[in-house]
Amino acid sequence: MDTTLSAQIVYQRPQSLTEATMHYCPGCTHGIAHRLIAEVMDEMGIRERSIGVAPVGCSVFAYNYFDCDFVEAAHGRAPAMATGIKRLLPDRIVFTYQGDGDLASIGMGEIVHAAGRGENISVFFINNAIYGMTSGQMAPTTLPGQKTTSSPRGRDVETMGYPLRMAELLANLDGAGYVVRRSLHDPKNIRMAKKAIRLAFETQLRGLGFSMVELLSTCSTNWGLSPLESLKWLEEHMIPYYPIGDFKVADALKEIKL
Amino acid sequence: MDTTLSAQIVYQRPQSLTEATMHYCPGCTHGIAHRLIAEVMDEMGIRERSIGVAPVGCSVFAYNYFDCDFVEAAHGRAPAMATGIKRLLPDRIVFTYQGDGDLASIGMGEIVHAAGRGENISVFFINNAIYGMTSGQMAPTTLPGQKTTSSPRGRDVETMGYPLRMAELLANLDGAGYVVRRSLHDPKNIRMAKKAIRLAFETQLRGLGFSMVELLSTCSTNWGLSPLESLKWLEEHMIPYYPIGDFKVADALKEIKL
Amino acid sequence: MQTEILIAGFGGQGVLFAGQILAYAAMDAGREVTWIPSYGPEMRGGTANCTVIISDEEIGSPLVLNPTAVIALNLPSLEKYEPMVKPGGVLIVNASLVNRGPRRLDIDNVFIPVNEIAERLGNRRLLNMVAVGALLAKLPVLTLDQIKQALEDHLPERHKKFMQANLLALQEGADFALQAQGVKVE
Amino acid sequence: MQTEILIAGFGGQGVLFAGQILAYAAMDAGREVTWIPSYGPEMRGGTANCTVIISDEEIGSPLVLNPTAVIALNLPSLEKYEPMVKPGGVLIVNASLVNRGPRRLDIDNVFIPVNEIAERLGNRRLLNMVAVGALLAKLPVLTLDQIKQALEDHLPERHKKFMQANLLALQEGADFALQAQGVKVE
Amino acid sequence: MAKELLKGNIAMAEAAIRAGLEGYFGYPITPQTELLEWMSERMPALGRAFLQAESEVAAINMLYGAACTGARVMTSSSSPGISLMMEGLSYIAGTEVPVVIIDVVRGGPGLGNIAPSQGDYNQIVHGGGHGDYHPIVLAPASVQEAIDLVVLAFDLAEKYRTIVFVMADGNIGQMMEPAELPPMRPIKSEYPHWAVRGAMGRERRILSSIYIDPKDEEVTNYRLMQVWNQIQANEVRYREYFLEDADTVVIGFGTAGRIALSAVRAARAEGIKVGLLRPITLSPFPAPQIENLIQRVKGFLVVEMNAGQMLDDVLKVVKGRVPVEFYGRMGGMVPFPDEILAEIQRMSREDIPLDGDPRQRWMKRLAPVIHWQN
Amino acid sequence: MAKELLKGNIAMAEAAIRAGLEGYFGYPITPQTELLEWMSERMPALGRAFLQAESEVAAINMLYGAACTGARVMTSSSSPGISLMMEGLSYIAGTEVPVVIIDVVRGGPGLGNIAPSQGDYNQIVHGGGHGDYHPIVLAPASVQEAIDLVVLAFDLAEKYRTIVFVMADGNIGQMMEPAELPPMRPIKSEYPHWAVRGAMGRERRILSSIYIDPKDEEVTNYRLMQVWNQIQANEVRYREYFLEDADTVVIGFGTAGRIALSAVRAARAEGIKVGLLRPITLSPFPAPQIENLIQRVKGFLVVEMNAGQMLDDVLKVVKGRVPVEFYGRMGGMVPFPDEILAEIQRMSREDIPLDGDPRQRWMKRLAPVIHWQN
Amino acid sequence: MPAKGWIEVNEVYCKGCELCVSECPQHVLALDMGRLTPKGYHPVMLIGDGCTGCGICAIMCPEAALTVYRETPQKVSVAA
Amino acid sequence: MPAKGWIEVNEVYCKGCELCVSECPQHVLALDMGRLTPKGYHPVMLIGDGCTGCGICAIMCPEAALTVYRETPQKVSVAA
Ligand SMILES: Cc1ncc(C[n+]2csc(CCOP(=O)(O)OP(=O)(O)O)c2C)c(N)n1
Ligand SMILES: Cc1ncc(C[n+]2csc(CCOP(=O)(O)OP(=O)(O)O)c2C)c(N)n1
Ligand code: SF4
Ligand code: SF4
Ligand code: SF4
Ligand code: SF4
Ligand code: SF4
Ligand code: SF4
Ligand SMILES: [Mg+2]
Ligand SMILES: [Mg+2]
Repeated sequence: MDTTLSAQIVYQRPQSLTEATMHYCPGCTHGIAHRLIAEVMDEMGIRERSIGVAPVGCSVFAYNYFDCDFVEAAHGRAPAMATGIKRLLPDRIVFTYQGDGDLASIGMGEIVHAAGRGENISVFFINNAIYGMTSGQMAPTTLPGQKTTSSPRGRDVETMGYPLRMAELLANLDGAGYVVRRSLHDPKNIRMAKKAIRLAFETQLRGLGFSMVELLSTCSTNWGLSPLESLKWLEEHMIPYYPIGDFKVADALKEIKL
Repeated sequence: MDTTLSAQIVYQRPQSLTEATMHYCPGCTHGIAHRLIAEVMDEMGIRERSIGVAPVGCSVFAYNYFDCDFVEAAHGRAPAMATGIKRLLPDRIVFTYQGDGDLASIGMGEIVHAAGRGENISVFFINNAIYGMTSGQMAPTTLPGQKTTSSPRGRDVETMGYPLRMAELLANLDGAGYVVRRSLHDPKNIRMAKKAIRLAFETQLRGLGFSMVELLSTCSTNWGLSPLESLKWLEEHMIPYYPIGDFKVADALKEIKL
Repeated sequence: MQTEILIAGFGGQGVLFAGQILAYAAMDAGREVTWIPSYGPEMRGGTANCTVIISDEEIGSPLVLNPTAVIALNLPSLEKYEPMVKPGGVLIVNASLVNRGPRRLDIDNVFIPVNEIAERLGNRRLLNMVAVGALLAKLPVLTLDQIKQALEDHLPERHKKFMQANLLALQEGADFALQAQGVKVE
Repeated sequence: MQTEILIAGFGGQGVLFAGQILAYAAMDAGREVTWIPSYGPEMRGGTANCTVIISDEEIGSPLVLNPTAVIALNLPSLEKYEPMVKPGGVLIVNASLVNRGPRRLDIDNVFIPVNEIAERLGNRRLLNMVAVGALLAKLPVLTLDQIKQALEDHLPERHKKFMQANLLALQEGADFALQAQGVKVE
Repeated sequence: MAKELLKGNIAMAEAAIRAGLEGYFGYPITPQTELLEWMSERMPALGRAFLQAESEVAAINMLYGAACTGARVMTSSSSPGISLMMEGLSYIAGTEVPVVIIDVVRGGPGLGNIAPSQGDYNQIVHGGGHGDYHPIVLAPASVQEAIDLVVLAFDLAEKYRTIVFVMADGNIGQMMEPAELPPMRPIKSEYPHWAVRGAMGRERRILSSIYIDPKDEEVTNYRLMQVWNQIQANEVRYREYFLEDADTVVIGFGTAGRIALSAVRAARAEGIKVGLLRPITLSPFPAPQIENLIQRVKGFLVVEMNAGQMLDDVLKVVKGRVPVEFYGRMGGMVPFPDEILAEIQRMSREDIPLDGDPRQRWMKRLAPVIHWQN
Repeated sequence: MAKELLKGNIAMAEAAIRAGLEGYFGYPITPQTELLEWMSERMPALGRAFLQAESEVAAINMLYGAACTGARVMTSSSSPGISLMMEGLSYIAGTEVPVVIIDVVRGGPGLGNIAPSQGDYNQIVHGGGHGDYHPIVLAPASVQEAIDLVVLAFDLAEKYRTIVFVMADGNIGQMMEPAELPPMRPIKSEYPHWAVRGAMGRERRILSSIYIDPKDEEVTNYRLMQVWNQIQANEVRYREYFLEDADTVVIGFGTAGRIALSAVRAARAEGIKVGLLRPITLSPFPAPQIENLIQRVKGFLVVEMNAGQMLDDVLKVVKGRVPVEFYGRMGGMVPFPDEILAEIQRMSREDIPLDGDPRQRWMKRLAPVIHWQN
Repeated sequence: MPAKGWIEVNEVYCKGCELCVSECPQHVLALDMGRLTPKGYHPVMLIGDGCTGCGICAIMCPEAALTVYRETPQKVSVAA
Repeated sequence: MPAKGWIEVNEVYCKGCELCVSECPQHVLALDMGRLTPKGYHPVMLIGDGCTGCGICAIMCPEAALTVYRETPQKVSVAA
């Protein structure tokens, strides 16, 4: 026996991503979220039986980037559309990918009811505290005082309301099987996010009800920061308001070791 | 000095009710809720500056029964309509009166956002675990196993979802100033309900944000019980699932003694 | 030949079911038939009525302005529909809830205290069948036997125990109507 | 007389602002003017273009098939709009991002490395003004002075500090265009 | 199968089930609620998907998702609920997936009332969602026809990948009539080539209404128009009564049409040469049939339970060549045969002008009927 | 006031503010978002109500509530957002409260794209919500006109207690042009007799769209029709170009109308006697003006950025008396003047048939333009 | 001596639901089976002495159909 | 001996966002200012030795533009 050196691939582009270049701005962490979902789909071997539901928001073209069947929902209605699919095809893996305007503003009714029904779907919720696609208006998750194009003097909670913590809100509902918040601002958190995505899919596979991973994400373009500054801003401003954590984990999930 | 006996009125029909007979079924506790709100309006002397928003549901004609200005909303949208009014007339007392189908099903988006915004309105939420007006379909608050005309074998939580506890859900939101649950099934609870209604209006008067009183209520017609049996059913079945309690009370309210 | 029957009263008086039983009987008798409710504007505490049309050819309008016969189970219904009855038609009135006499000379009026009769038979809910019995005595578009058969075939299972009482009610209604003297017009 | 100018490039190259400055200058000069962006289908990572029409009478269509002049700040824009330029018109091309020569004989082609010139002036963002300078040298619909005035009046406050640099960029662009030899058509 | 006495709403529900319905999503609203209630009983029992959605907005989007799987799916509602579906409808049209929708129309606008009406004609036939698209709209006039049209609706929806509406009014939904249900068809076993069901052993598929490049959207619009042309050429349906020798023709659909039938019969009994054209497809509209009649009739009477929404479509065909009169009741009012008979009699007596606006003339005649005080 | 270079969306927002707007409720959507953004800056600064609603459904219902107070209120959106407002619109119509809505139309159906379009014509002019009602619809063709029409919209809305739409397309919203804003009007100090503002020292008031007795709903419908008659009689607005001696008349509104103007000028330069009728009110439609032209023109060319939605209204007026041609681009495509010029030239050369369907003829001509492959 | 009270039933409103009946601590209420209100209901009535004027019936009444009276001792200053 | 590794940058994807650059524990990444990708970005590149193939850059990359390799000692059974 002898020892030689041989090249081993430590990381490569996941199979579940298509070859398309994404249209996101440089450094936009939507891309990281996509990558992680695709990696998990690869690892679980579920690409061929997954059906994604794209939102209206910057990730409106998500369907171009995942190599699985996809549909494109109306703004905010992805959970309803996913419900329709899942009810007809209960053994497929159905997931939505939604922004904070989509999920927490216009789509509030649909997401709360999907969670309340314990709909067996997985939701990936990209919270970037702003409306990316329409150029930076206030989202329900915009932080107090944060300036946006529709809160030009900063979000005034007295007139514009308080930021909504969706993970906490939905975790309250009996139908929720797995509801957590993660962040995409550094390698450690990204690794945790990936595990959460995995667990969300596992929740669905096991029929344990509604699963959601809220992912804190950047929008350098509309925050007016560089991609690197954006990661910092996320860490310093968003995490205090939106703590990373597990808000609901069905008992049957607790034994899963990843 | 001598002592004589003289007749004193212990109770009389509140001024803030009109002379119209209500269209509710005999024994329907919608009537009690109306009465209590009217009594509080009398006591606080706010009838002339109150504006009510009626829902779509059995209480659709609420506007006929209160002697104050009223508008009639689309199904579920009373909080939005109330918001529009309150924003234009911030010094008026604006309240909605909504059923569980109206508030917790179709109107979920509007109520969560009104609460999240801390909209300075008062919401009276009549939870009778059923759609009264349309003859007894399942509501989001229908109990597990409860038979309705759209859950003829009883509500199966696996496919039809879990009942929603709206007071608990909304109390979570930073914009909520006063969120409680009361019941209308006996004199003691009715007295407590009245106090809560008072506090809801006080919350609004003081600009402390969104207030909601969830009132457990009967629907003998669609429950298929007599009015008296209905009170019992409410007590025995609804209260265990929907506990009476204060879920959010702004600090500034705590000192108010009624 | 087309016969139109309008039945009206308070919700809870069994107005709709009375009409349905006529419709079932007519269908079983091989006639064309439509039953249509006024699914009342006020679902609570309101009035209810339905129209049954029995015909030998394809039925056009399921509603008519001047029905052949009217059953009025309360005063508002009487006030509203009495003037509508087709001349020569039949008017059955619930005398238990109406404290006045008939107003039309050109129709066959039966004022019958259906509440009392039903309560005498032991169940206030039978009042609709009493009225139907009275109607058919005056308007022989269907036989009592056809109605009885329809009841047997279509009475909901949980009400089958009232079968006998229903038949009795029909008969009482018919008997009353046949014995009733021409009521004096006010 | 109507002059149509189309400016196209990547988002971030200052395409829209370049057009606006032309529009402001035209308005201040008392001309009729419209500025219209293609508010791109893809708001992220996409291309941007705008059309400015300067005219002496009420302007009809704010879009034209064959503009008098085109500024193409990248290769896709060149490929797309080069064939559109009205015969006898002007084509300004960002040679920094285009590695080919002109293809049309019937128009006035200026291939100018606006990125390099702007970077030389110390700020890549000036590239649009370099291009505008080049354009006006070839298409004297407005004077450089009018543009300068418009910049002074309409440059956002926070950008006023770049005023001088902008003027320089305009001038450099114009100078380059005037000195440029007829470029050889491929 | 023997005839049963069936309520319209329930008959339509059961017809859909027997046509192989795989999924139903809806929200209660009078006067169509029994339809949903029937589904809630039957669909789960058959192991098929039933869901009471949280709203009509959710229902139409669930339907949209379900339709993307290629399954036979349906929703139902009534006027205000249908209004809430407009965005979803436009998406479904833009994605070219087949759905069936039953609208049991009630009085409006607004909350209005729950009485029967035909006030949704425009919103379904001409307007509604944004953008250019044309649903097929079927209008039954009896319980039996409602059954038959619901079955047809699914076949048409799938054939043309389009939205098919069954537009009934409150009367059709609430009425009981003897009718025969179709036999139970098996659930489909093969799904169309575009269906999104998971990319098992094949290329992935995308269903979307996005055509971000207007050029592509234009081609899509053109394709929709082409399909619509085919539908117009192939799918017009209507019923004729007494048309052979009629010199006056009543045009009315649904309940208004069948009420008109009573009036026409009564008029015929008086010797008036009147017939009835009852459009069954409101969209595509039986324009060719009306065109043919123009050659040989003296005039048309359009009868509706609205302020003359179909009237405009009739006028567009007639082009002023023969007189057209209108009679409508609005806001949940249903005309009695006597009223229409009176109109027919009047037309047989009077000379109806070719020009002028039939709607204005009708408003004058209606004013005393409704005790209008200005 | 001097002219400024103004973007359409911002100009419309500021015009509304200066017209005395007291409350704005809206939700972002391209291509109208700048309008909302402008409001978010200006309204709070002026102490007036601005709220970014959670959705268009919420926005229209907030607007509904706000309108009930008798205040000047407005929302704005673009096609899919407008579709979501249909239920609310019908309620507002049924309650007879005045509102102004700006629709900056984009390509559809469905999510489509954000390019300029006129595909909402039907949904706003003819369809949309349930029940019978007619909003006023104004279609600006320039930034200045957009400003003027927004101001007018409020006055009309209040005069007739009706919905007034300003239907712009993406171009109008996004374009910058020199324009003059009106002076700032003061906020109104008196509120109408029906306004719900608290029953201080007076009888209570109720605002509702419910008329549970169809008889009452019918009277309400009749009243709405009466008001609509007045609007039709008084409020038609349009612009004419070169009509004096024109034998061919182009009809187009908004951006399509102004593009047509370029084509008409070019054709005039070639000596072709062509003119332009640009409807400014799409509803009420300038039918009398078209009627007048029929006497003296050889034919019409209808130009739209849709598949011929206004075309149907033109055909209804023309009644086959003179030939009508159609040229439309769909799904966000905008015609160039050259295309319309070619149509005008063709019409001046060829004999256009009186019968047949202009839409079918157009589809044939369009097929090669869009590289249609069947 | 317990307080003495009585009630008045407004028969326009009473629907005979019996909510008041069941909660009256003195058991002095019952439906009047011999009468029908204009809406067709049997109205409630006092069936005996012992009403204390406690008002509980009114608290239960969904129709605000009841007025409750109580005799109260009042100090009357006898005029000089 | 630290593991030896290297990366490959797919320039079709790389947008020069520098997220990888900032997180590389070995500081061996930088943008190549001399080159532009077809989309007009400066792509990232290895600027020195020391890459361990740890893969952190790939974890950060929003474009999945990176492939990471590591040289690993492998037992090779020498053929008899
Ligand atoms: C009905 C409707 N309303 C509004 C829009 C416009 N719109 C598109 S995306 C968007 C918000 C997107 O924000 P978010 O969901 O946070 O996603 P992000 O772009 O930030 O990832 C809005 C308002 C629309 N397309 N449809
Ligand atoms: C958009 C719309 N959808 C549905 C309806 C029908 N509808 C009227 S009331 C109601 C439910 C009422 O239930 P709830 O709110 O619980 O009030 P309750 O009658 O029980 O007091 C429904 C579904 C409607 N009017 N509008
Ligand atoms: S706008 Fe913001 S959210 Fe959208 S792609 Fe750019 S950075 Fe990402
Ligand atoms: S149906 Fe139920 S909720 Fe409605 S009035 Fe009757 S008892 Fe009350
Ligand atoms: S006041 Fe008290 S004691 Fe008297 S009847 Fe009412 S509940 Fe009974
Ligand atoms: S509670 Fe009121 S309505 Fe009911 S019986 Fe007593 S008095 Fe009558
Ligand atoms: S693999 Fe590790 S060491 Fe190598 S470049 Fe990437 S982050 Fe740096
Ligand atoms: S993170 Fe990815 S896209 Fe960004 S610079 Fe590195 S390789 Fe390029
Ligand atoms: Mg966002
Ligand atoms: Mg309820």
